[in-house]
Amino acid sequence: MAEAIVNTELIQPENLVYKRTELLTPNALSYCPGCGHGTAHRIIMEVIEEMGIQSETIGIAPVGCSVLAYDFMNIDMQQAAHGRAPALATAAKRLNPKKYVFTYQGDGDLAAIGTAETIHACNRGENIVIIFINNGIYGMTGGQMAPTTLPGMKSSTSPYGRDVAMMGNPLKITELVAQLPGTLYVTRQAVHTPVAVRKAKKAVRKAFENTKLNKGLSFIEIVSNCNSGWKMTPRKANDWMVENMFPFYPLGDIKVNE
Amino acid sequence: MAEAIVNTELIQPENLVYKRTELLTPNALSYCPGCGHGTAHRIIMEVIEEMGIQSETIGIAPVGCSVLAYDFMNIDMQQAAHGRAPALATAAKRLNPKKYVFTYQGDGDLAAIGTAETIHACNRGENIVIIFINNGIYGMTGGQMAPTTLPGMKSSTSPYGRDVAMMGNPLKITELVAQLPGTLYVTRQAVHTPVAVRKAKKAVRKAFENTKLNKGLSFIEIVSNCNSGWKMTPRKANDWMVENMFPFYPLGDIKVNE
Amino acid sequence: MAKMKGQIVVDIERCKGCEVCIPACPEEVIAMSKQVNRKGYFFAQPVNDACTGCTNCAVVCPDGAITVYRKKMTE
Amino acid sequence: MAKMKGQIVVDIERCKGCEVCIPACPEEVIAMSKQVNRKGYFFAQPVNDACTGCTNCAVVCPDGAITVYRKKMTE
Amino acid sequence: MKGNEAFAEAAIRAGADGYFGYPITPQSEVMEYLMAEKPHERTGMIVLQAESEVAAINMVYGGAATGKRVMTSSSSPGISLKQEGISYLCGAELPCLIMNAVRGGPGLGTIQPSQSDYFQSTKGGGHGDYRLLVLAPASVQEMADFARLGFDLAFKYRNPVLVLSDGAIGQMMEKVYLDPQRPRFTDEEIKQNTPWATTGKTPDRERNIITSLALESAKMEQHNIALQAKYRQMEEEEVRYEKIGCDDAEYAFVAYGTSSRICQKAIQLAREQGIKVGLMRPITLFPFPKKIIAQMTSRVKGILVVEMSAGQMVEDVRLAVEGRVKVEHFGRFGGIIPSPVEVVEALKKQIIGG
Amino acid sequence: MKGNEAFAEAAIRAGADGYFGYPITPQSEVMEYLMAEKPHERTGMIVLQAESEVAAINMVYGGAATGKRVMTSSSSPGISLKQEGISYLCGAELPCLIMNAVRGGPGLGTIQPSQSDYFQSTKGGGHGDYRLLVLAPASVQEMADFARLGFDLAFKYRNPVLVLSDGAIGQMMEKVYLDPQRPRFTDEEIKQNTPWATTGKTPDRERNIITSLALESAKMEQHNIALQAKYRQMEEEEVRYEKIGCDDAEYAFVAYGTSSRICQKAIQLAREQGIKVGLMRPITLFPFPKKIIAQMTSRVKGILVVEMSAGQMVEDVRLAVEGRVKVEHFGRFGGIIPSPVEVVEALKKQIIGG
Amino acid sequence: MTEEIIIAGFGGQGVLSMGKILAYSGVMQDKEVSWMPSYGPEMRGGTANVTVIISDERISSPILNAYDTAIILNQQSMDKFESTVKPGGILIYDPNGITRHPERKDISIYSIEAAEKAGELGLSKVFNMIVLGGFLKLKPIVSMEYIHKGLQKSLPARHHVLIPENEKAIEVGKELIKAKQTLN
Amino acid sequence: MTEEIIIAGFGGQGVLSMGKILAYSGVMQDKEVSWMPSYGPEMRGGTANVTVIISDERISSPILNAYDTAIILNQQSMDKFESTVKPGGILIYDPNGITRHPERKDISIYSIEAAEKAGELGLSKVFNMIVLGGFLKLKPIVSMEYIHKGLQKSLPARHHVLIPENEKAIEVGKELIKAKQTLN
Ligand SMILES: Cc1ncc(C[n+]2csc(CCOP(=O)(O)OP(=O)(O)O)c2C)c(N)n1
Ligand SMILES: Cc1ncc(C[n+]2csc(CCOP(=O)(O)OP(=O)(O)O)c2C)c(N)n1
Ligand code: SF4
Ligand code: SF4
Ligand code: SF4
Ligand code: SF4
Ligand code: SF4
Ligand code: SF4
Ligand SMILES: [Mg+2]
Ligand SMILES: [Mg+2]
Repeated sequence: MAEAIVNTELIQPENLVYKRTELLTPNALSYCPGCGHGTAHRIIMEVIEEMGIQSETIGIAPVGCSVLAYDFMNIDMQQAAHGRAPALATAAKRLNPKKYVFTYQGDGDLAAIGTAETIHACNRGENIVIIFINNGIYGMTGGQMAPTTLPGMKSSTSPYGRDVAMMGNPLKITELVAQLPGTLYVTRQAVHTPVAVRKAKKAVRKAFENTKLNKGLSFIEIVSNCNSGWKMTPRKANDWMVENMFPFYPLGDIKVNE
Repeated sequence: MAEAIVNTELIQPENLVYKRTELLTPNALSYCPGCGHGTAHRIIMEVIEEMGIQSETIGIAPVGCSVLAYDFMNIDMQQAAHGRAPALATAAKRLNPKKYVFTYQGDGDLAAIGTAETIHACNRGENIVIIFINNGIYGMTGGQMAPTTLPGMKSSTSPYGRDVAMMGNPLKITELVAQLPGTLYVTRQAVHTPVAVRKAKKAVRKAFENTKLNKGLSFIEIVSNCNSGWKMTPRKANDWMVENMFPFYPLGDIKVNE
Repeated sequence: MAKMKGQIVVDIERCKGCEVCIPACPEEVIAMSKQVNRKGYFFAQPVNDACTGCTNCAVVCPDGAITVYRKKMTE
Repeated sequence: MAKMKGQIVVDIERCKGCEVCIPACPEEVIAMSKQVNRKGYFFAQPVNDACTGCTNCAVVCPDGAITVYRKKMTE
Repeated sequence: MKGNEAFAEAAIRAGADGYFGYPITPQSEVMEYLMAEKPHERTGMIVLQAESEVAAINMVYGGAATGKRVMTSSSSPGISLKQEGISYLCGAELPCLIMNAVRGGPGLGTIQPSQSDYFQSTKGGGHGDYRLLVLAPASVQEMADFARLGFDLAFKYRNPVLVLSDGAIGQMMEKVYLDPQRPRFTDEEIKQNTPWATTGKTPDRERNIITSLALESAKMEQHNIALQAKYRQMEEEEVRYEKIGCDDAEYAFVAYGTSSRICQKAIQLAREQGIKVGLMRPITLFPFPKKIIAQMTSRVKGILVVEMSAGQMVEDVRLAVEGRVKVEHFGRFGGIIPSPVEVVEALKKQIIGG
Repeated sequence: MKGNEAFAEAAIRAGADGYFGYPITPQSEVMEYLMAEKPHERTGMIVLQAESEVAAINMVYGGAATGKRVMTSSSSPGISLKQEGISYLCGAELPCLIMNAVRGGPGLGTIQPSQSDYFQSTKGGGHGDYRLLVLAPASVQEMADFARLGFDLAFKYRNPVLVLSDGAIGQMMEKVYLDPQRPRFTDEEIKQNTPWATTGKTPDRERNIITSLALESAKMEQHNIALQAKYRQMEEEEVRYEKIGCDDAEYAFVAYGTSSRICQKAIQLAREQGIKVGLMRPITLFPFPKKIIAQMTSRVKGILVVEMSAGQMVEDVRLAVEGRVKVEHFGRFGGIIPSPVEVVEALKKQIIGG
Repeated sequence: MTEEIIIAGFGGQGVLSMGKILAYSGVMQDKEVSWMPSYGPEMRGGTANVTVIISDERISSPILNAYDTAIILNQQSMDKFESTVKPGGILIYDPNGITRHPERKDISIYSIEAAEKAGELGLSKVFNMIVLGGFLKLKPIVSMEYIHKGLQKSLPARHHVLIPENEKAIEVGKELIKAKQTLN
Repeated sequence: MTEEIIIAGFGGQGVLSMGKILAYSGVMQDKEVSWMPSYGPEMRGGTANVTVIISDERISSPILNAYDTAIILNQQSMDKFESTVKPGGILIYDPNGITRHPERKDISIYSIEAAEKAGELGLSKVFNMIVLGGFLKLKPIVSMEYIHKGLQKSLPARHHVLIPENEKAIEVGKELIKAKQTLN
């Protein structure tokens, strides 16, 4: 490993092509190194910045590793009880019909305790955006099994691997909500490679545009890693995700209505 | 209308071809005249009688018009909190793996407040039977809108008809649970005509046989009337149901695994 | 040819007069009484002898108020 | 032919040494430092001048630690 | 007008922005009335039937967080389900109006009126050191009045206000005077009155955050100290009560809501028998009028606390009285309303004779 | 062994049939420990991670209704969600074991230890007149002991038993003696011990019904009267407490759980300074040792109630003392544990000097 | 003036709405009123009763042990409420469906064969108004003018066409009521 | 004998497990012990500390204001805990990463360059055992025999192969510790 090589000549304002959006606060993210939460945060904030809707946006993050999202996203934010973000969003949006309202939820949050709120907000077709970070585990509380934990996958509450006969099947809630007439746009994305990030960002943009055009509910699953919960290095976690999570949770659009 | 005409000669034990099952208690049903709950109760009890499993069966009925099911079904029964019957059933069955456990739930119960419990019991594939009486309304509490209330249908909380834009779409939860790998047998039945009753009873029988063979979860929706909630005579209610409910909730098997 | 003769017995106090049994009967055997029972309901009753004992009425009766008898009649 | 010359700047204190940027770089520009930052993490740094300023590394960095500069060079 | 309907109508007129509820007897009329009134057309108010009580209380949270006047109502089992949400609302200091039409518990119980949710309401049914401001209406008029007062107090303190009603008051019809329509908050007013609300971060201010989380204990303790100070302020400024026939009283009933109405009749009956008894009716259950009750002990010889419960408010009365005079509890429960005659008998037996 | 693990292991050994829970800090170790132990293989015990706390408590209901020894555990917000279920369990008179590892509230609060769920636990966080039997462990040993005792009392009274722990006791490791494995109930024993259980209606008995519903108020009142009689019996038979250094004490601390441990050290410190102070530690919070505390007032000059809350148990102490001696509250909250030195200072300032 | 009334019968007999019309009429005449149903847990069937108080003064308890007037429309209600009429008070009942007639000697007892008459005249829907008419004959505490207003207020607008029929029924009831025993 | 110890440092430094091994060893030697972590809200990073009490008597409070020994592994912990050592007590610290050295005069202060040594010897994984060794040199409250048992108890079976490495690290630590200031 050599020393850093820097061509200082290039570092000029006019050459700047990428920098961290101002819509992220300067606070250091509380996530583990390599955790996809950070990237997901960033693309959402970039979209809000690009659309110029900071002053029109209300974000809602429930409990989970991203409970502190309000420390990082430089917008007005509500911290929700575990699983209930779609209920908050429903009211916030209906009472403030001109605002953009989005939720940012983990898989434990959205697909376990929050199942009813998720299904019913989707079924009502609230004009909101739901961002769903599926890392197959309860990250925040120390790596317990989530509804989306893969068969055979180890977690602190499935220490010998998820036994489907005892613990049930992983729940593909995204496919479920795509069945509901209330959802307009349902897609599954990832943020582990540059290509994936750019696609995911496009999806987020489309979702917020849907809100703008009053079209209805957009649901974006982001399959992500939880390297701490999975007990892997971040790079290994991403590889494992590609090999194991993606076959079960295939990326791509699931429903695109107009 | 003439007087009753009775051929007393025929009334002999050896000629008996149909009588109310002993597995219904002698108590008068608390349901409104013509309410499908009574028929649904009867066919379940007939199946339990025919299978000879009275002493092996635990029934669970939550709140709803059928909260008093335990007054009518002559089996051991648990009264559940609103929406939670599948949770009770999960534990009752797992702790008593040789018993037959079934829930008997209304549409408000199963598809609104109980959404999470329904989805997750189905997803875990508990070896139980779920009987779901869909009458498109909250009967017990006085005819409020249910998740399954049809578009445009009037109820005490949708007095001008269900406005889908405001109140969301009716939820076809039966189709949803059929998507889950945990469900084995999912069917939609009715009890308004002799043919329908006989079919529904076969479905119930099949469901309990599935439990017996340890095959997994059976989910039987029975589309039924709530003549009081719909504010119609029982016969009109049945006609209305055929005309309006069945097109939206088509009868028949939705999923039949082996 | 063997013909089925049937007879229904309505448990008058159990009947709630819902009339659901009436359209279920292929032989138009059932009609409602003019009197009410102790709970104030008009009740179902067989009004002719066309009954074949098919049990249709009984299986649709929500209150299980109908008992059915049937006998094979040889003509 | 116009060639793109790029340069990344890593915010050393923001970097958590996750190494996710390394496989993202098509030009193998990035490697980890031998020193640690104030939080104890090894940090990413550009180790050659092959950068084209494609921004790949920056878009995958969870901590937004990378700024990218790019200039069209005419040969 | 029924009590429940008066509450609903008064809420519209108080400028409510949103109602989120789930049906349960004996208060479903609130949502039914609202739906029939099309408040969306009348004032722009949103009325939504939620998928559950849990969703409803969290909708209230989401709406209140944007500075709106939002409300919900339910009855005992549904209110129990809302306890986490209520604790969150208190923790995040969000104003809102909650009505509980108490029915007989525990469990599914009965739909008949009861007062057995006093502890839950006043001491905190949810987790943590929080208090609701609890108003106990005793008439249809108060059902209406407390909808408006409730909203105003909620915003004054950034705290949920609970209207602790019951099936009897909710189902009862009495003459009622309704205040004229008050306009809903404008966006401008919301920015002004509730600068903390999440209305979208504009360049002129920092982002607003609604949360009840404090990772560090020291911060959490500071937050709790601030909350406690607020509750002390309520105790200073918001105690409400009514005294009836207390001037010459040798004995006193303490009762709220439906029981207090029964006690009023009991006073008439008792006085016909020459027993000088008065009534102290707490209107705010938290803050509890403990000072007033403490003062009463210098005059009355004994206090009968009449509640439709196994004895809950009696503890607060005893805490106020500190053993100086006899305090006894008389209650019927499980949905039974005591009759005026019974109450007089209890007074004679438990206090005068006892 | 950590307190939470000791609780889990002791539950297995007490013959538990089922655990139903949902992760929440600081008690997720209970389920994690159980899952790692494969109790299904060890004893046949079922351990299931539910989809939510609401599902978990209702699983407990469904399991308890079949006469099994079932349990759940959670922490404050999760326990709030269980309030409806807890009220149902009490109403239907089902035995079960619930553990709350209390953390600082209200709302999401903090995961640090707290004692601010005392009211919720002892007065009823859910609706209706019910009581939990509440055991407050102060050591890892008691975490283990109360798992077994809790089950036994639950079955004795057909009532849920709550073990009111906190993050400190749950995370702490101490030496612990574990009882040997007790077999799970056999089907025969269940028929014998819990003839009310829904185990399938056999010809030799009427059907069994588990319900908390009574449509008629008169029946509901009878049911409530029976429940109250049961709670009175608990007050007669189950009061548990520990007194430390009270024989010669001029002052007393009253404290439970973690605070009581702090007070023990504070006693040492105070006595080094010549202050004769003792500790009264309620072990059962309901039934509360009110008689014992009432008796103490004949000897001590003042009582300092030390709680990690803004003052909750202090009300029960005051109700017992009825103004005879000074009772003050000292608390740290929001997740902060008071230090022994602080407690001694508070005693000097609020009681001795005050 | 304070009049404390209990009206009791089957769920379907219009007991609650009879009370409601009386109460609304009282309000129209600027009186204090209280209408307090004992609502049953079951939606349909079963008995229903309502306490109506009309007074010139503020009303204390909406729930009472004893009534000035009891209007009784089935046997169960007779069993429950006969004894609650204040000495000197009034009991009105429809003998249809009554198997045990009232026995008290210290009250005035009136019968009104409203069910029968309603059937005869095709007024089944306003059976309860016939009974109300009987009561108003004895206790004209609200005038017909205010009853009209009360009907307007308590009936939904689409039923206002039925007001004349209701009023007619009241008149019928006034004719129909018969003293069984009066105290003077 | 009662020894009240605080061990404090970064989350990743093995602070909690050092305490745990000490506590388990105490149990093995039939002492009363208490191990009380101050667990942070964040899963990773941040500071961690644990109070370990080893005693011949029943332990009162597992949470203390003052300690016989403080083992300090980062600057934040130094700032927080230097003042909590009882007069006459001991403070042990690893100077690596410490910018402000301890200043108290009424306690004994020892330094142990464990991080550096661990790097040198390739013992980074058992850095915390080196520190523990230093402590045990000064306060041999548990014997090596019981430390061995404690390691067996607190390490999962699959890590038992590492016990010799752990023990070696302890020995290294015993050598490494250096008095900065002692009170006699
Ligand atoms: C009512 C309630 N139950 C449980 C918890 C504990 N809890 C906090 S976050 C969480 C799940 C986190 O998992 P997930 O939603 O997948 O988010 P992640 O951390 O993986 O991003 C749980 C169980 C809580 N805070 N509140
Ligand atoms: C927690 C809770 N919320 C609400 C209720 C009131 N409630 C009882 S049954 C019911 C719904 C009944 O509708 P459904 O499940 O469709 O059954 P049906 O009566 O139509 O057969 C409701 C809302 C309750 N008992 N508990
Ligand atoms: S625990 Fe998992 S989800 Fe949470 S921050 Fe760490 S890697 Fe991300
Ligand atoms: S209300 Fe409806 S569902 Fe209930 S018993 Fe009557 S008809 Fe049946
Ligand atoms: S048995 Fe058949 S034929 Fe006879 S009455 Fe019934 S339906 Fe008619
Ligand atoms: S279906 Fe049954 S209840 Fe209905 S009218 Fe016929 S016999 Fe009577
Ligand atoms: S900008 Fe592109 S080429 Fe340059 S370092 Fe980043 S990934 Fe490599
Ligand atoms: S991706 Fe970002 S945080 Fe990770 S090593 Fe690269 S620069 Fe550092
Ligand atoms: Mg997750
Ligand atoms: Mg229904």
